[in-house]
Amino acid sequence: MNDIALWDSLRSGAFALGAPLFLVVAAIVTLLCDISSPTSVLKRGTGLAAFFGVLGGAAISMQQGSELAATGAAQFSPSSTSTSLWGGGILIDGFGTGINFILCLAAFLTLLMSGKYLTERKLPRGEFYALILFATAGAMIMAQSADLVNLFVGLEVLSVALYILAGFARRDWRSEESAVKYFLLGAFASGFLLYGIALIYGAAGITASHLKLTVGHSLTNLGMISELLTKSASTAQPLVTMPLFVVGVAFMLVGLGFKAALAPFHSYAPDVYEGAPAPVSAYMSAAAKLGAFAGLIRLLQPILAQGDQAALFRAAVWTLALLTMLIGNIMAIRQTNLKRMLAFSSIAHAGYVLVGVLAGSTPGGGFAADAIPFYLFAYTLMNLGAFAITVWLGKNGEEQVLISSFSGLGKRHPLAAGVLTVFLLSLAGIPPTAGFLGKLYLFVGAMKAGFVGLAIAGLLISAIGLFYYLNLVVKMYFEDAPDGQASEPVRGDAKLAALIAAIATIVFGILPLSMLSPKAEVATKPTPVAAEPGAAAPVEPRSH
Amino acid sequence: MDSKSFLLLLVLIPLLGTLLISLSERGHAKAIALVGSVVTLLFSLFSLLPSGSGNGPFYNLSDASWFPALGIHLRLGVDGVSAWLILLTSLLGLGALLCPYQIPEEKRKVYYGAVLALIGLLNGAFAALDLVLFYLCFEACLLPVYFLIGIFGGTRRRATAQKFLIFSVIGALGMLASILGVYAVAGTFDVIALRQRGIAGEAGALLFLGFAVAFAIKTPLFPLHTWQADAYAETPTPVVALVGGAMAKLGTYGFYRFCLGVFPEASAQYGSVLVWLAVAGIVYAGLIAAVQKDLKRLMAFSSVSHLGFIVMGLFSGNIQGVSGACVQMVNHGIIAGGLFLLLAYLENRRGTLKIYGLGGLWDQMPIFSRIFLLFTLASVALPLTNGFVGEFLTLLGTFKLYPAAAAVAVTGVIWSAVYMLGMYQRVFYGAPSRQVSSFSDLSDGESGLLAPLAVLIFLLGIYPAPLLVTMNGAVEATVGSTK
Amino acid sequence: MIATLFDALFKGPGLLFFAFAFGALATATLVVISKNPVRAALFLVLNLFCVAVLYLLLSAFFLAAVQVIVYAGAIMVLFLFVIMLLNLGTPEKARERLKFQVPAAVGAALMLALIVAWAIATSTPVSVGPVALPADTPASGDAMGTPEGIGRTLYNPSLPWLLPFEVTSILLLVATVGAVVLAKRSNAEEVKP
Amino acid sequence: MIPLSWYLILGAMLFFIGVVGVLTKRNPIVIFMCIEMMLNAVNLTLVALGRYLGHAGGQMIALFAMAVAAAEVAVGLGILIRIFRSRENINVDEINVLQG
Amino acid sequence: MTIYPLLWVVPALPLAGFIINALFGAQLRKRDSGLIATLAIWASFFCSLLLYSQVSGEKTRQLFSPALEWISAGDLKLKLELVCDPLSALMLLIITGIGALIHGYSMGYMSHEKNYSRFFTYLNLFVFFMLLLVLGANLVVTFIGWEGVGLCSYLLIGFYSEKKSATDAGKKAFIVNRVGDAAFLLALFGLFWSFRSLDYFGVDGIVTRASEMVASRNLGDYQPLAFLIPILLLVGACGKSAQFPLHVWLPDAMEGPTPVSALIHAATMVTAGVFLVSRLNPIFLLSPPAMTVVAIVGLFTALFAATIALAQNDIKKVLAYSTVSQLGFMFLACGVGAFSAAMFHVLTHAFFKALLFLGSGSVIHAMSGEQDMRKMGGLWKKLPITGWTMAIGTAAISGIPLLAGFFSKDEILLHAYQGSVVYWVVAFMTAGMTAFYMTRMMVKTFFGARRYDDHAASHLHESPLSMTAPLLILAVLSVLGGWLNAAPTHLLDGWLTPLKIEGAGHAEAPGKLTTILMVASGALGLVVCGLAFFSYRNRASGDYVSEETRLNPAFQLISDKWRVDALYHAIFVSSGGDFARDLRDKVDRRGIDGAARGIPALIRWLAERLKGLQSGFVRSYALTMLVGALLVVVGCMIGLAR
Repeated sequence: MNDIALWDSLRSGAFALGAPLFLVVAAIVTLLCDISSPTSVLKRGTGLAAFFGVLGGAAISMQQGSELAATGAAQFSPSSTSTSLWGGGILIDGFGTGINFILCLAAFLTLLMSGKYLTERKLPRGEFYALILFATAGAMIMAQSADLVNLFVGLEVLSVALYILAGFARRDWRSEESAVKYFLLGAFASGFLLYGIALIYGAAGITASHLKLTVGHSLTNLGMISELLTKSASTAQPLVTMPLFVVGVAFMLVGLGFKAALAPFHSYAPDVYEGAPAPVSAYMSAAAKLGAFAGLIRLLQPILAQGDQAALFRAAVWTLALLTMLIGNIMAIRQTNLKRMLAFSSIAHAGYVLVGVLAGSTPGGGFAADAIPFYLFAYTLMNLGAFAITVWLGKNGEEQVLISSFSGLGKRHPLAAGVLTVFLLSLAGIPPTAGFLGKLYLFVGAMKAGFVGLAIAGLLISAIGLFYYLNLVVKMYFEDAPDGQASEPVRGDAKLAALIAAIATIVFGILPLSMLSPKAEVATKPTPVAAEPGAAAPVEPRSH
Repeated sequence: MDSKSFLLLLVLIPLLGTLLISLSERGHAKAIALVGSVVTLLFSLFSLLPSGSGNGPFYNLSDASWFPALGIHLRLGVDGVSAWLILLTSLLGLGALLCPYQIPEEKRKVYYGAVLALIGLLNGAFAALDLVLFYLCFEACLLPVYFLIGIFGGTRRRATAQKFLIFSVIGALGMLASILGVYAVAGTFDVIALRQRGIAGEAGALLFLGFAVAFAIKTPLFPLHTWQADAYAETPTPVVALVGGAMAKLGTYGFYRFCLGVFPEASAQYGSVLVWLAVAGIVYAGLIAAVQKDLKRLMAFSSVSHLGFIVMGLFSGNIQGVSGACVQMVNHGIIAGGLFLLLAYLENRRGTLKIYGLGGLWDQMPIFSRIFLLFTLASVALPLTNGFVGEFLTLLGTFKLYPAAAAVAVTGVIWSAVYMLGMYQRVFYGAPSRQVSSFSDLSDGESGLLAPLAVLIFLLGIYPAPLLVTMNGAVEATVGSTK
Repeated sequence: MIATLFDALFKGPGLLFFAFAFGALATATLVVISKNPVRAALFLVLNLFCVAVLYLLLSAFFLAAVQVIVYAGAIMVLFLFVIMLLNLGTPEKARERLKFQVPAAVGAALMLALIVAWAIATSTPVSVGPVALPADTPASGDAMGTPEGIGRTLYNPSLPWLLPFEVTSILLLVATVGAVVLAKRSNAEEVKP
Repeated sequence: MIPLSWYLILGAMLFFIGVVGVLTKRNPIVIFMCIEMMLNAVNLTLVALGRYLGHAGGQMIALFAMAVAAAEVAVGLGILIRIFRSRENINVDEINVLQG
Repeated sequence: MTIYPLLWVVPALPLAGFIINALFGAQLRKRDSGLIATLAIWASFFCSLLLYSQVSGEKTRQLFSPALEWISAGDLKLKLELVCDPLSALMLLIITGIGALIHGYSMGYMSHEKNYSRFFTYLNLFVFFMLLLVLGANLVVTFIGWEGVGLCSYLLIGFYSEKKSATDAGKKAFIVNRVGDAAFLLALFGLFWSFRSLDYFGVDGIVTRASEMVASRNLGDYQPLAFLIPILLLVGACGKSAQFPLHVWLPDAMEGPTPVSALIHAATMVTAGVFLVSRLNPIFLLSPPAMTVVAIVGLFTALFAATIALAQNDIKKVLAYSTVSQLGFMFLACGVGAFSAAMFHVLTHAFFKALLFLGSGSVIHAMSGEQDMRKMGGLWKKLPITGWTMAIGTAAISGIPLLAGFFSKDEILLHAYQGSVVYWVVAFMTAGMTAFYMTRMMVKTFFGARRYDDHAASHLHESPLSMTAPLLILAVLSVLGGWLNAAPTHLLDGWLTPLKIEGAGHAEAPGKLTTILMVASGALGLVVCGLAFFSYRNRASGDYVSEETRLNPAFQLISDKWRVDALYHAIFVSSGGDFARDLRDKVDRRGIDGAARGIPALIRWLAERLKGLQSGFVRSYALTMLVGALLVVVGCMIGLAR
């Protein structure tokens, strides 16, 4: 390979990974600024660099997305990696850029809500910002990876950063406990994930040697696996039913399911979210899920494409989705701590997304696949927004987390109560909010892909959500405030974050002109809505 | 008038009014609400006039793509039935806003804003010709009522608000599931297209079920009615005029528009179940109404009973039954709305609506008593009042296919006499108690507010043709598809 | 059959495999059952050695070296250091509070192990042929495991391994930052009450 | 030649011994060591597979796994030091303020 | 078909009176308000006379009003349309004629009431609805009137709104009537779906087509409903006409002012049932078993009510049960196919029963509201006009020969005999009882010793002319009314010809039998009246029965109205109320609402159970994960094995 070719290859690779790369650079700059002397100008650049990084990442994601949309080259399929970036290990498609954008949004809101909070608690800002940026970059690599190895290392960057962030609060026993739990269980789950990758690697290799197939440089490349799955489908030992492969995928489900907080791998989430500083919990609940679901859908899509042979995987994911929705919703009911409640609620939402992932990975589920980014977008807004409220209303270095302390908030802080109500309604899926549209989108997709029962079950189970979301609304508006709780909240930046999220939640609920949807439309060109069999001819209402 | 803009105005004007109220000062809340409501009423009068583009029984159609990825449109239009319901909503909404009621100063904005929003959302639900748009309005309607209950209700307001919401949203989610299913099957949310296409077979039956449950809760249909009496009891009485008069019609209207319109086969097949549930409700609620101790609760059960006639008629499977039901939707709205406004007047004077302790109002408040008697008689479906037309037609229609059900339902005329006249006797006859003797009769303004409704009771009772004729096309198109 | 078994056991590296496989299993078990953390750490070092030898048998020379130097050497020393630092070296005394934890853990793990073993047994043919590699493969066969083979494979931009390598470097940077945040600040904290 | 499956089964056994260790030990450091053992077992599996398939991927992944393990150790030990620095108790079962 | 707009004028006049009084009654002077109402009815009466002359000719037997489109849905086309044929013309005359007299009477009777104009408002409204009822050209218009008179009856019975017993009675009347109305509606639906029309006449009319069926004996599709529909109609008629078992409201209805009792509960409204049966007589004739049921219900009610009347002490109650009993006679006549005889009795009954009620009203008016006959006696001298006219009325109802009641009752007995001897025997006995209790009432009120106190005596006076004039007119009618359909001419029968349908009636009775029966009933009336009069006249005390008799269970039974009211109260009011309360408390609140509340409770319970999974122990979480992994893997393996 000559130098020019090498340079081209690296350049296109860098372009493909533009967003994470930008974030990493920004993170390093942030760290450098931070270690400069407190009096220097550079010190002040700490936050600036971080925000610049996040916004730049978002801009790059958008730019990439619109470029893809313009060329129509966006393909949501790891198997058709036309450009072999990073040895085929990286994909650049509408889905990935979409997730990247949402990740930037999550990071942005997190940074916004944490500024004053960190200062108040005397926590190191520079490291915090840098770690958020690093974690975001890791999740972005997961979202863009077409190779299980990249998925794994991306996940580890994300996880390790989150372990640190969970224990970030000094002198806070809860934060430390949260970090220990997250770390021990996370590492345990990583073990399963890695073992799953190893088994898949072996199964793929064995199948390839049977088929006498010239393999690529990586056997864990999802395109490679997809090819092997297809080519072996009609042989005596199809890869998809090969026990080694099945166990491997199952272990990967455990590992990724842990990150996405799917039941029964969810147990850590409530404890960790409760103990970690609120901005971290907020970030975790969005970013870890975003990465994990991106990984899940990338992993499952080639497998579930195998039709009937993949029925067992479909059944497994189906069960996990149902269980997750149930456990998340049921357990949330008895919570008295808002962060903990939100943790269970985020578990429930993970269940809904998994319904979408299942549907989106199934052939003919393009619609659901498009719904996932939108849903995650809405979820990020409303969940981060709700966490931001706890930061906004907290004082003396604390967060306001006890549900009972929200009594009479409607009178004390009408704005905060109104904003939180928006988030809660959105989380409950009540119109006119982005949460409602997202749920609609997602479950339409599930139905279209044939998961009627699961979609109905999901909708009915989500009714349980009303109990706990609206319990809070009731507290805020229908109950009187406890005495002596009338100090004005001071954390203006968290307020700003909450307001931005709330406005976006409403706007995207009423005017869903998101950058995500037009692109999603392009991505689903092969399965347009109107081409559905049995669809009625579009009616021209003006014809009389 | 540009038809494209004008139905949307019926939704947007009240909602913008709400927004304005939330941003403006307390003192202006009522004025803004009244202006918004009056303008809405004026516009809603136009909804009866077929103008703009039409399609089948629908007219005043407008269409704008809203969420292209999902094929959701801002698709509005009315037929003979929904046009009347919009008019009814706007009328009762204005009535509720005008009705004098004790509202704490600091809660004015919430009150007027919520009522105005409710008007807009109800109008939206009645005018929506897109499933998602309908669902949006249908479910969003809950929120103003929820807050009105929770903020203005009595001691049991929290539990009641929760119960109201849980019932409604569970139903709504069932419907949402069905809406998604419809989209999966038919690939569109367009109601007109769906009506032309129809959804049959097992899928149709399942999807029908989802819709039916939602509407059964909303209506409410026995045995899913238990939220209603509580909710009415805790909602400010003038608002109950709007809620009981117009919002309850969302359920029956939903049956009419979606169950009958989109699932003709399932409606015919499972209609008997709904007919029998409705009939059971007529008798059951009639009996329970007779032993209520609170006037509002009594009226709530009376509503269950009366709405039973509507549901029964809708699923009777013939034109008489369905048009009777549609007529009754409007007529019951007028009667119930009037009765609740009357109760609000009484509550203003007395503070509570417990029956115990009342009596002798006949001589104490002659005008009030006379007007109340008129509405009571309309409620017991006396011929030449508007209450008769619908009940007669629904029973007549039902008798054809389900004579046994009609035979049971017809006892409803007995039960309504039992509870309404029993109530009337206890409240108005006898010697005035000491408490009662301080009550003043209705002021001119108060009786003036009821005058339009009272006139309508006679007018539509003696000459129901305006209703029947305008609804005829819509009903025939709906029943025609059932056959 | 028996001849194959015999060959496998005693010819070539067979004997070594068994010896060190047994060693690995035994030391692993000892890690789990020993009550003293220090001892457990030492057994883990032994375990890592055994596995390193198996790497050698598999011609993964570079990895074997890394295993010994980095893993057994650096990392395990770190472990021991922390154990000593925090004075965690005392044996576990506290009563098991979770009643069914041990039997459940052993049972579940055993079942999973059996299933995985079954999956391995049914999926892996007795002789696995090497896969057909693309033409530009930098190293193959035994050369793969040498430092040169590793280097040529790892640092090749057209191969998929460069990116994870770079990401790993970020990971290590994150870990460094983390260690600094976690450890350094905790000292400062002690100074301030 | 040793059959591939023997290596794989050895790896599986080591992995699940590690799992049992994670679940039964109460000293968090030891638990962490058991996790390392699990990763080590996976590495063995990877290397064996790579060798028998004549494919470089196995060793590559194992290499990354080691790096990841090292990073985890750095962070993990940091966290453990933080939480146990001031505490006599070294039982992981005591870390359960957060529950329910 | 003749269109005749005047038809609308007849009901419109009372309606106009109603509207004027309703809107301006409070402002009008008492006299004016009564006058307007009365004049409206008189005007209506003269219009009715005109109508009568129009339909009494040979050529035109039916006049139709212009129709107003009312309700149309599908093939249902309901019109507000009136028809006048001899049957309705007869009713018209009764209603407007007697109505006008009673309006005049009321002007005197109600002169002391504060709600004077309201009374006339109601009364006019009642006449309006009653006219609609009899003039309706289809069942629905009849039904409008039917319900409307029920409403007016409710309002008028409860006219003294502060009196609980009055409002109770009004409510009871309305509800019991509603039971009948429900049955009426069902019959109406059945007829509509059978005949696809609700008109009486015209080519597709119910009556027209049913008559054809009677003639051709071919029922076609209608066969399955042929029995049910007349029975339902009968139930409806029973409600309005107070026939057993729906008779309970009428005696209570005496709580209303006496003119109301005279007009509504004696002369007009209660005969609506008989009118309905007569109007729809082909429907009844199509089902002989139904006819039998009608006859038996009528017969039983006649006897049953007569027994009760024997033991009543309230003057109006006696008259009320008498009314029920006489209505029973009418139904008996209908049941044996003698519809014109029934209508004849309606006519004569209207004369003498209105007379009796008005007379009793005059007595009550004179006694300042006292209704208990035990506190009267010896009034003959004080109230001569009232006494004489009431005596004529009593004689008429008792069947004293040559008076109105004699002819009509005799005709019914004759037809009953032709139907079955049993009918005749029972009816004959009942006629005897009628004579007995009516005479008893007369004697207790007007003869014997004076039993009222001095306070009452001081107010005692003969009623003013406005009240006595109607009495005198009605007395004349009670005397002469019978000749309208007396034996040789049978004017009324001839006039009501459409009520006789070919092949359905009985063979003309042999002259000898007619004579024998006539003599028998005449003799019965004379003998019983004489016996009662002479045995009671000289009793000094107010008690006409001995203490012994009073304690006799049989006597107590009839005095307690056979305890039917008590039974109904126990079943429908007490047990029904308990049932409804149980339904409210146990089924609705605990059952259905409980189930609705149960779901959240269940979820909460589940959450509490699942709490154990969230123990906070790292190792438990790890175990959960491991078990989860195991389940996923095992699940996959099971999937593989399949």
